Amino acid sequence: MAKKFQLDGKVVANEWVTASYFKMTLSFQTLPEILPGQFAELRIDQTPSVFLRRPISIHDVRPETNQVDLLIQKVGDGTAWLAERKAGDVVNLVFPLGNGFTTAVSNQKPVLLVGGGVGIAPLLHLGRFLAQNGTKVQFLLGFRKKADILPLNAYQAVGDVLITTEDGSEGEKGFVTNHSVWNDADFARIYSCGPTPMMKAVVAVARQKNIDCEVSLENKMACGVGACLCCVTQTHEGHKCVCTDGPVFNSNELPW
Amino acid sequence: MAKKFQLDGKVVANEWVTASYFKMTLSFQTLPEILPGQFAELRIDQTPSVFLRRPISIHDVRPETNQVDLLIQKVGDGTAWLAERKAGDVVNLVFPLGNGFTTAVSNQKPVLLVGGGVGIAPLLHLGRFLAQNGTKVQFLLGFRKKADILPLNAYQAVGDVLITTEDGSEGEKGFVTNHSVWNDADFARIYSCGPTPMMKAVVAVARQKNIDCEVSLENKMACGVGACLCCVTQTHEGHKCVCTDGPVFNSNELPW
Amino acid sequence: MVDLSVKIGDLSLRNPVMTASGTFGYGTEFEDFVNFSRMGGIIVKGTTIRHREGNAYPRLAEVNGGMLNAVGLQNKGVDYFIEHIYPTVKNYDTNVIVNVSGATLEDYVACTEKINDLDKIPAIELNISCPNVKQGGMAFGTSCTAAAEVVRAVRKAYDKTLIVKLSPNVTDIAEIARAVEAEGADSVSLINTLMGMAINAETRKPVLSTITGGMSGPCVKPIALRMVWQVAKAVNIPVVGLGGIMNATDAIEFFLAGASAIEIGTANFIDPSVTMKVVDGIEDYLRRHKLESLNQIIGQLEV
Amino acid sequence: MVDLSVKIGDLSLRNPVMTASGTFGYGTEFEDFVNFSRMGGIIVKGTTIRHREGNAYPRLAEVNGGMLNAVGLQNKGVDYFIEHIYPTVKNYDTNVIVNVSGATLEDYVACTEKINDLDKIPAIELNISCPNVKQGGMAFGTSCTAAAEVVRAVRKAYDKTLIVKLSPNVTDIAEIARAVEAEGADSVSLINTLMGMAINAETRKPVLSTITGGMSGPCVKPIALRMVWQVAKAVNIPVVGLGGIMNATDAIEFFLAGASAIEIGTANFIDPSVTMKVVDGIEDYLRRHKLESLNQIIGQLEV
Repeated sequence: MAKKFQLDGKVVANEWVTASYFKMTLSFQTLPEILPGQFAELRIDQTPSVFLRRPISIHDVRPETNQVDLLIQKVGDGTAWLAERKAGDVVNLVFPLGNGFTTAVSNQKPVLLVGGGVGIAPLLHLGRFLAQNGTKVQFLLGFRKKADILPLNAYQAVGDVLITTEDGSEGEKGFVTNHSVWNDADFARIYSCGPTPMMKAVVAVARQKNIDCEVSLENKMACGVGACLCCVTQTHEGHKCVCTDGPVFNSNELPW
Repeated sequence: MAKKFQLDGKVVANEWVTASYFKMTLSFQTLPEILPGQFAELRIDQTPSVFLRRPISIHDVRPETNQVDLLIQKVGDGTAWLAERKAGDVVNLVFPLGNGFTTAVSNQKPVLLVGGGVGIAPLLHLGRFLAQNGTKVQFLLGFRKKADILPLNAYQAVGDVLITTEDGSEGEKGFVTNHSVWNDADFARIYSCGPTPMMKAVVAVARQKNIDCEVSLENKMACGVGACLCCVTQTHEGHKCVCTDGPVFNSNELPW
Repeated sequence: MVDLSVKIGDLSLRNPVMTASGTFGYGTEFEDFVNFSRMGGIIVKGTTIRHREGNAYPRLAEVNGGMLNAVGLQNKGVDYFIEHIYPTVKNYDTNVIVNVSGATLEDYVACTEKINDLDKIPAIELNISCPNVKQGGMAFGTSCTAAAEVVRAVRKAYDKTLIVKLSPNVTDIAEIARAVEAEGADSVSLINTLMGMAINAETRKPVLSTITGGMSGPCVKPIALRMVWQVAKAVNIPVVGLGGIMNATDAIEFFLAGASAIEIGTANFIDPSVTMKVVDGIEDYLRRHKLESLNQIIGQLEV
Repeated sequence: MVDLSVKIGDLSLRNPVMTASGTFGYGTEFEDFVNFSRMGGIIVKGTTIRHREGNAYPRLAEVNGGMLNAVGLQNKGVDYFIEHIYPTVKNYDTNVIVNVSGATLEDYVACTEKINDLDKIPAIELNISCPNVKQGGMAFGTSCTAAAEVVRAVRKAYDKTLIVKLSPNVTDIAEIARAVEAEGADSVSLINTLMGMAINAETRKPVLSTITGGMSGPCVKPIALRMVWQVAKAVNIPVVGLGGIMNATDAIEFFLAGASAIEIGTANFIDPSVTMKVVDGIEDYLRRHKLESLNQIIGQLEV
């Protein structure tokens, strides 16, 4: 496994992109190599209600400037503290953590990256990586309604972006698994990150169509390095740590 | 006892006056009457190591603008948080608390207000109050060295200011009780606030010269309203609460 | 209209929010901040048969998420209470409950008998769990036999609602609860403070004059919740929950775990009007969850 | 030059800083963050005679100043440890101590016997205090008789340093400590986690799959300090202190209370290199106080 670091990141920018999502750009003195799908554990200070670090997936990486983007949903006091950081502030990270997605993939067919909610975050880094290696990337991103749609330009620069909204206010109506792209689906692999019910539905479709599928899980986590055994998920081989055996699992490993 | 309030104060200004003391000015929608020697319990937020409010004496009061000044020494995480407040921030206060100094005093003789360290804070409000009522006020303020001397203009506007420094770098050399003002001391009353050893020395001198003497104590405090009984001091009548029976005690009440 | 009323034995509370003994004085200390007629009850200071000076200063240590206290039952004795405090508190528009503490069986009984004669005191909370004095009752509260013995004696001397306050410094709190229930306690309240210690590394001295003290505040909430859960399953009498309740959400957690009412203690020091906010918050919660009565959530943890 | 070395029975530690079982994996998980050769020891995961899957997810609840866990001794069993883990950890330049857990006396003994054969494991920590599994040993750790029984059996099976990890969920931890000392334990370590509970008020469900779990973190430090103080006065064997140690100041407090060494647990989750900082900080403290040896502060609380 790649070496892990505990590093202070300096906030370069931190801006709201929707009512509840913000994008934080951090710069580092030196940046370790980060694989698509890996994450960081962020230290939260000055917040009596928060004790543990918060696992946040890596949204985008710019090795040339030693910068990392995090796309974060404000859900509680920990992410609220992160949202309040201003340019020049310092945030402490332990990273890169986790296995990451399988990036070795046939270029004969496109890949489909299916995301929902904050789960779209790691798909940008993954898509960029795959596209740079010559793979055709399609994103399929699900939102509740038009107003919830996150900024897509970075995704569009990497590949096709297909959208579903539950109310049909943008893109196709329904859940991601209702999208017409599935009609004659023929992908080298499907990658998915988002709410568990969404990923389970994606896995069901992938299985039906016999397409290899990887999902990235998000469990409550303490150490982030496989020591505390708190973040386990049930697999065909027993409990595995989402932080180190995952967060990415092949759907075949899971009793889904 | 006067009615107590729990009020949000808006920070108007907050500035360092020495390396470890800062002056915070708070403004309120309405300001209750505050007697000299009373204090406030300040809520400390966003500081995991701080649970309790911090008792801070009232340094100065401007009823015409509903403003209060607090002169605070940074000693730990609670006061560090207060030091970081900026204009526009809000601090929650429970106040006015405590009995305050006895302000009924003969105008035939001057009074001596003896302070050391952060204990000089309440003496400004007291001195101003007494001076406005026609009493001649003399301040005797002790510091370790010249660099520690707090801004004195406000005190000088109220009465004479005598200084001692332990190293003689300003004013008379030694402790407050070494000052020459004691040689032919003849005061209507002595008021003192500062480190306990200083106040005990002042009480000893006052007793010797048969001058009435009040001291303001500072004990670790939880509720501030006489309920928890944590901040007690030993008196001739048993344990008394510094927060409500005090913080001001006549030296005759204390087994000093 | 949401019904917040609960019954603890014969004691009717308009709402389940009371204040914990030793954190709210005799109520008067907080009258500028709360409306007594919106409170379920006030449990006044630990009262003993004789005047007690309490422990020496320092009595307070701040700890992560709470505090230690070592007050040691300072109070002027039950006769002083009857003569000087009762005439005021009997007029409060809320239940005034006296916390009865003692060092011996005889002291507990003697103090209880005097309180029994006070018309406007509808209940006592029997403190068999004070960790801060050599004979503060914790010895009674940490053994089933001793707890049963003191409750049996006090029960004989007391006609009204008898709540027994339990110590968390035990291996099996449910066992103690069953023992006091068997002797006729109408209710148990828990938890009293956990015995803790604070040290000043620089001076190499204990922070408290008594070396150890009683820990309270949000840091103890998980332990309190667990014990309320265990006790509520073990007994048939109502449970009064306390330990680190800072807001309405905390209070709801205690109700779900099985508490019929709650006491707010240390939180009064941080926000002197916290009781009012907790009452409002409980009402909001019930309304938001489309419930008509507090009773619909008591012990309703879905497991 | 400050002397940080301590002895726990026959076990020599270069410094008093060890990591607590279940919080540091097998060490490898933290090798990017620490230097093993600057640590007193690593106490590896709770190991049982057979493979254990542990409890269902969720196993974690965040609480004020700490966390609850309900891992339930997940491990692959002692044979897996010997075959797959031991070949790596035996080369670490620090003491590797195995935490031995069990459900029955026979399991404890069988597991211990296997560890006894491992040359490079100089000590075991006998876990009679896991609150998270039905038979996780806490039953052994909450009664003097049962604790004595298991220690007696394990002592016969084990030649090297035997540290017994005590449960704080008891009325009198000193009594348990004395009982295990009498059976030949070389040391006691305390405290294991306190049994707590967390509830989600909105869903009305417990946060943990097991309803209750073990509390750790700075919120338990005052209780841990108090218990170390009580136990250190009660026994003549060295005490290993743990419970909420986040920094060197906390560690110093435990030494003053009577601990000869300490374990750092939950703090590893917040700062994976915290052990290095604590070692540095202890050294700084001793130097600043003009002391030559750690032994000069152990148990030296001025009371």
